[in-house]
Amino acid sequence: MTDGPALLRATGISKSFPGVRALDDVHLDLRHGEVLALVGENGAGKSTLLKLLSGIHRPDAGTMELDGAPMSPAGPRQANELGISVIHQEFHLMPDLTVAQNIFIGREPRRAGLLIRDDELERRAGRLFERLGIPLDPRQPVAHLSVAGQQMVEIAKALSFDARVLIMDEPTAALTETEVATLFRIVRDFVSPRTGVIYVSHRMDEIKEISDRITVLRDGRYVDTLPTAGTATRDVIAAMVGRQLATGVRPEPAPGVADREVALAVRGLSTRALLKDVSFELYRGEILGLAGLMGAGRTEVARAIIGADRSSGAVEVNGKPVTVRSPADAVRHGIGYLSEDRKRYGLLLDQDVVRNVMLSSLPGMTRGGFVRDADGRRVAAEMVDRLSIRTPSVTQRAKNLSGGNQQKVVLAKWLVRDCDVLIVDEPTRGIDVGAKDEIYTLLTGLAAQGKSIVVISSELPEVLRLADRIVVMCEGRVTGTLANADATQHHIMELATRFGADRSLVTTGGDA
Amino acid sequence: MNVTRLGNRQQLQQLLAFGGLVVIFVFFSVASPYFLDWANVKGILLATAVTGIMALGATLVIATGGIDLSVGTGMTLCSVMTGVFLANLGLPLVVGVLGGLAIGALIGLLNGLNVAYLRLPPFIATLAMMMVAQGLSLVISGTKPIYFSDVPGFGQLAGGELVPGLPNAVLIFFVAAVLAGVTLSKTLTGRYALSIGSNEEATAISGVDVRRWKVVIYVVAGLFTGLAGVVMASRLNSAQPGLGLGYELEAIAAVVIGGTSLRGGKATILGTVIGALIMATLTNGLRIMSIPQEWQKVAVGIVIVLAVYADMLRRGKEA
Amino acid sequence: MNVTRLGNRQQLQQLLAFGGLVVIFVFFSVASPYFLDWANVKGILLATAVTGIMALGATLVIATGGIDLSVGTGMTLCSVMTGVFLANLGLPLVVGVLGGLAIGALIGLLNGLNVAYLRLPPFIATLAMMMVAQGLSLVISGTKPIYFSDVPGFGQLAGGELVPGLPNAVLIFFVAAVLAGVTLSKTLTGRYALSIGSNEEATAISGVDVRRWKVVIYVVAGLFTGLAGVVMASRLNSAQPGLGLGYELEAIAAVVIGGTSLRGGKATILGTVIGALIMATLTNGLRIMSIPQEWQKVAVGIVIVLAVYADMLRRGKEA
Amino acid sequence: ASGGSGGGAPGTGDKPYVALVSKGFQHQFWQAVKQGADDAAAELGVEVTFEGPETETEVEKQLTMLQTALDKSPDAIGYAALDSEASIPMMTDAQSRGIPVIAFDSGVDSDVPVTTVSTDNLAASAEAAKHMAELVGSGKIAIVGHDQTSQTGQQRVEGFTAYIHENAPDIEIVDTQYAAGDQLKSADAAKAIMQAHPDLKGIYGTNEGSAIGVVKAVQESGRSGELTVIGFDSGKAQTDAIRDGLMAGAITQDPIKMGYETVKAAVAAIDGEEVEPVIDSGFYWYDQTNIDDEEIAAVLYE
Ligand SMILES: Nc1ncnc2c1ncn2[C@@H]1O[C@H](COP(=O)(O)OP(=O)(O)OP(=O)(O)O)[C@@H](O)[C@H]1O
Ligand SMILES: Nc1ncnc2c1ncn2[C@@H]1O[C@H](COP(=O)(O)OP(=O)(O)OP(=O)(O)O)[C@@H](O)[C@H]1O
Ligand SMILES: [Mg+2]
Ligand SMILES: [Mg+2]
Repeated sequence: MTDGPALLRATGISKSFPGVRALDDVHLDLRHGEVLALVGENGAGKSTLLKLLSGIHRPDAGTMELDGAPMSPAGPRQANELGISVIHQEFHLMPDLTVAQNIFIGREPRRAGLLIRDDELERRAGRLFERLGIPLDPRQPVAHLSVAGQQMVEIAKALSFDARVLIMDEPTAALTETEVATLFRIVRDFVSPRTGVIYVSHRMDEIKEISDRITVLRDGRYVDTLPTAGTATRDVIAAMVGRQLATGVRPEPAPGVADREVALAVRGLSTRALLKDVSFELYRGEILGLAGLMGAGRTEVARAIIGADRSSGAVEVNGKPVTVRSPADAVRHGIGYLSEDRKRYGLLLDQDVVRNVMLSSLPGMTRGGFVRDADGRRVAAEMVDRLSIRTPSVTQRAKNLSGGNQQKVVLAKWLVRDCDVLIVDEPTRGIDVGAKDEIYTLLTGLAAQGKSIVVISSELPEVLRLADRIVVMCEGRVTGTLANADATQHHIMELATRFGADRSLVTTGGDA
Repeated sequence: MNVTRLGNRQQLQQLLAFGGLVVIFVFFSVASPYFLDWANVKGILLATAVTGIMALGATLVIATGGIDLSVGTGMTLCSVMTGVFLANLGLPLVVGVLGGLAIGALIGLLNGLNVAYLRLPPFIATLAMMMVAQGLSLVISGTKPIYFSDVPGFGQLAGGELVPGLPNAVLIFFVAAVLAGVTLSKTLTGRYALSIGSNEEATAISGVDVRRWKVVIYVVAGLFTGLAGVVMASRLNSAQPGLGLGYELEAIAAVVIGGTSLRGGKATILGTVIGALIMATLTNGLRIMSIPQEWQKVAVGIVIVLAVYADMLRRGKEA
Repeated sequence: MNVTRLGNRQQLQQLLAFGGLVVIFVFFSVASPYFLDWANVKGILLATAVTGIMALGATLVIATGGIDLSVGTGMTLCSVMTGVFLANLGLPLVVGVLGGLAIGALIGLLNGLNVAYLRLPPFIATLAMMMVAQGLSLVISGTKPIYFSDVPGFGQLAGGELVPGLPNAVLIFFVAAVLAGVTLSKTLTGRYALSIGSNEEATAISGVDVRRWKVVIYVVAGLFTGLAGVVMASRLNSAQPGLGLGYELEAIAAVVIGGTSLRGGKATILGTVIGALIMATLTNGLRIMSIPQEWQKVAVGIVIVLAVYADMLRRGKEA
Repeated sequence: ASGGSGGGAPGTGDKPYVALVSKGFQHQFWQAVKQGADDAAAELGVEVTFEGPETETEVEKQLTMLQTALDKSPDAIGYAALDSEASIPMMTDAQSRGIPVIAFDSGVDSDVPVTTVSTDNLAASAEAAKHMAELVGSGKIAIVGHDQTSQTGQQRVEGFTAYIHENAPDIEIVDTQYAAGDQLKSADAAKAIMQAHPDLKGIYGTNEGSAIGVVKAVQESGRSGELTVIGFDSGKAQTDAIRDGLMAGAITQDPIKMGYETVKAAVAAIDGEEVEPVIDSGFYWYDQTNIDDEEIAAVLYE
């Protein structure tokens, strides 16, 4: 530990929102040259703390210091000027502008103080990407990027400032391992004796790898700060959730999967953009993993199956061919899809938890044509309970929930709908370790009840933890199918890089 | 904040928007001894009825994040067609009235198909319909008013008083408002309208047949247009083919003043009713005070800004 | 898709939108021997000029996701004030014209302040301004036209032909379009307009002073309103206080037909110019063909649907 | 005026083509003008088109219509200027193209038109005032106008007020409100006026829509018979109101004659004949007593 003031220090911080005490007397100090991990369950107050540090919210009580000098940023711009750069959990991007325009918004180089030099803007962005090793096209409109691509833009934007403090709120939630590796390289390059990083994540292995110390929050209160080296992961988790958890379980080999009925069969699915002849079968009561690198086309497979994007090929449900032209058709045939992009495809941000949870199941909740709101409230309350969604009430707007709790709301919507086939795309994105386990138990339980589930996940341990069989994709093709017993991370990666041609982060968000 | 559930909070809100109306009422009552007279209040209510009914339908469309510019001339086309059914073809009263409503539904259907299936921006689809309806009204009527003098009972539809002292037109407006309110907050049509307005893509991925429901929503809105047309025709005892342009702006203004967001996702029928009343009360009060026409415009403009701003202050940042 | 950078793809797009205009042109040329006459084409361009200039400003506002209903009557107020400056007060020509523009900027300033600082919905803020401007035009002019007969050279401003054969009004429109295009795609004003329209919150979080820039954007839009007012006054050689209502809808229609999204974030000045030309050409062509007036409306409505739909088909799913 | 320049009607035979640009289109008054024009066209064997802007404030729209009409190279043009000053350049243009112009409804401040077929709106509204004064005697009256800025709209109010001021000192005009000639809005406006002035004795509506609105207001307020209503123009609703005693009477112009005479003068001009410089299409007072007279019935339109 170096002498002198900490790089960044917050003491006695409290912050309340209507009905919620998000932070209560929290403190945190970031030393020069370190990566400080900030962990806690969903809704523990991590993002709120970071928003205070970056001037988006003002604390109700408490003080903040930068290099010993008191600071109270009046807004994001001022925080930037102070040398604090933030990657927020929720993206703050302008979809209609290009990548370069997004990164340099507010700092446009101009000719004669008037005319924007877009060529220079693009050059600068290009140089930045080169330095960071990010494969992005500066001229691409952000609307065309996948969630991962957008995350990379946010990362590049944060690093484009000459920052001393880099704050990252779950930057890897949307990334696969290759991109995570890139990010870690960037973080290590960034850290110097005059800088520091605050890193929020629910992925314990990452925290282990990148951080020097770990600050734990629970229920908006400060719990402890632990040195990473010499602290076991389970102890961190115990500090977070206040009890011990078992991790690393793998499913029992499902007995005689091959004898079961096929719940969903996909044959020769192709799209103009990416997919080529994708075929696989999903058995009743099975959890099928869909693995692959970012841009492998897993999301595209799901969207094609539910009719969100146009495709050729055949889909059979319970052995009968079905025509699915829209997600409404899919749901009618008992296929539900939880999108990886909860903000765009998942939530009604302006509406409350009840409305969100009811959205897929409304017709079933009517009597004589009238919606029975009492039922909706009851069901929503049940879900809040079952998934331990942290919210002051079921009439809280989705917008005001923490990221992980928003994700749970989307999941709740599909649980209520009770589809026979459920395709979940990054189901635990942004969900804390404790809750993750609960969700795994829940999914396994559903499968045991005879539901059939496709899990798309960029976290290989998650796939291995859940899936009976794993379909691996690369560049829009299926490169192999593995039984869980035969699957290792190494084996999957091998299949996932079968073609190894260069990839880009470009994704057309489908039927946008 | 979700302004569609009649939770406590929201009731308070609308009570306060209602409060704004009351302030205007009190002001004019003090300013003019003639204002707070039942005859005059009745006049205000009557003046609200037709635009108000149009605004009800427009609220549903605006809830989806759309807009309906065709309500004004669409209403005209409906009254002209009611005239054709009743005065020209001599069909029975009920058939003629239902026919007028059906024409409204048809206008809504076309709007809905254009918006949902051709994916035209609602502004364009309904602007086109606004012109087509205007043209057709003139063509069909031969640019002449159609009179209902020979249709017994038709004038009573809006002019009679089932509830003594309250003209039927006003009664119809209130009943229509209740129907619209129930539609918005208690039926799938309304719920999906709000969901689509809130996040269309998420609604679609959730398995809602967004296109079909959009059509339904526009058709329902069209029914209100049709009703407005019938009430208008009955009140004037004639179908005036040249009328209608400009009513759409008034209707949309009532909706927005009432607190419904043009971005969609938030809508309130009670707000729309209050918005329509505020507009009619302002005009009436200024006239009663014999403010010259040109200054009336200025005053209405300023009061609208003040009323909406006060309403927003009250609701805080959530608005 | 970002339609503001003039990339290859986009040039193609606008070429095609232009193609739509050409189809209409060719159709009418075949249908009527009088259509493709320079005098008539000049008439079309003249008819486009005033609405077109208003639409340029409206494009900027719509790029932010806002709307400007005050362009029509605002334009009137600007021409009335130009009349006051030049005909009543006898100020020098340049001062009067700049004064007219300044009034436009002032209207924009008030709109901008109401939208940005009072956080009024743009629809409400500009609706109120539409009424206030209309009322003030009547008040200031004493409800009578102000004639410029005694202001030498004023009529030449729009009516003269600096470029022989091309009325200045048209020239001014084209120059204004170039300025608007540069503003939209090359200046901070335009960039932030698109950014705000794309995601206002993110723009603010990125450190852009959204409120200040909104004011700037509305002021710039107001300048175009002012210019439209001056051109209108010059063209009529009089300031007509009763004019203006309804122009806002035409201007907005031109913007939307041109492909600018009412949701904001996407805007194209070339599209707006083409949109305005399509509207004027349609009206002219149908008149030249002596289509009865009532049918003209129907035809314009249908052609707008077809044109926009064709344009969307062409642009594919990205529209 | 060149007769044989071969303009011809667009699309059809070689009949001479007369383009009429009026001040309005949807109002029954203009439709009656159109009817008169069509009658003349059928009778005299010419092709006629008839167009007008939506409201009588749209000066620029009208100029564009006139421009387009000129571009069609008609053999003659009939023009009812919304603002005569603003149309001077266009008049010059017509002259230079050798297209004779017939002004109708109101004059054009220019020597281009070969003749003007018009009603004297000032005189006509003074006539309305005269009857109002006779019927009311003394007390308060009000006006519901249809348009505040157009020449016609202003003259219909000015002629009326001027007469009252000069000839009926016991009558006070307490309010003048405008409602765009929209029946419904006129009714609302009239009601507000009646409300503000309970002792009101008469209301004058300056065009068809305004007059019907006033009748509606009186009816809905249950004060039929208590107020003297005077209207302008005709139309079935108005003639019915007069027959039923809801309206004391109204001024009617002779729009059919106006349209007819305009086309007739145009044909004469095309043929190079001499035309009178002013053709008065006249106006009439009609009430229960004379509504069925042949002379009156002929000028009333439904
Ligand atoms: N704007 C807001 N209005 C109301 N409540 C809010 C708001 N922002 C956050 N909260 C509440 O504050 C609490 C802390 O939220 P925060 O986003 O800081 O959690 P988090 O630790 O980042 O969780 P996660 O891991 O799920 O992202 C939550 O209960 C959340 O619902
Ligand atoms: N080589 C490539 N060239 C162009 N586009 C590609 C390429 N690879 C992927 N894409 C784009 O990426 C998209 C596939 O991403 P998708 O989201 O379906 O994959 P994923 O495996 O689910 O990955 P993610 O982790 O991003 O969700 C396609 O829409 C395609 O446009
Ligand atoms: Mg968070
Ligand atoms: Mg994916």
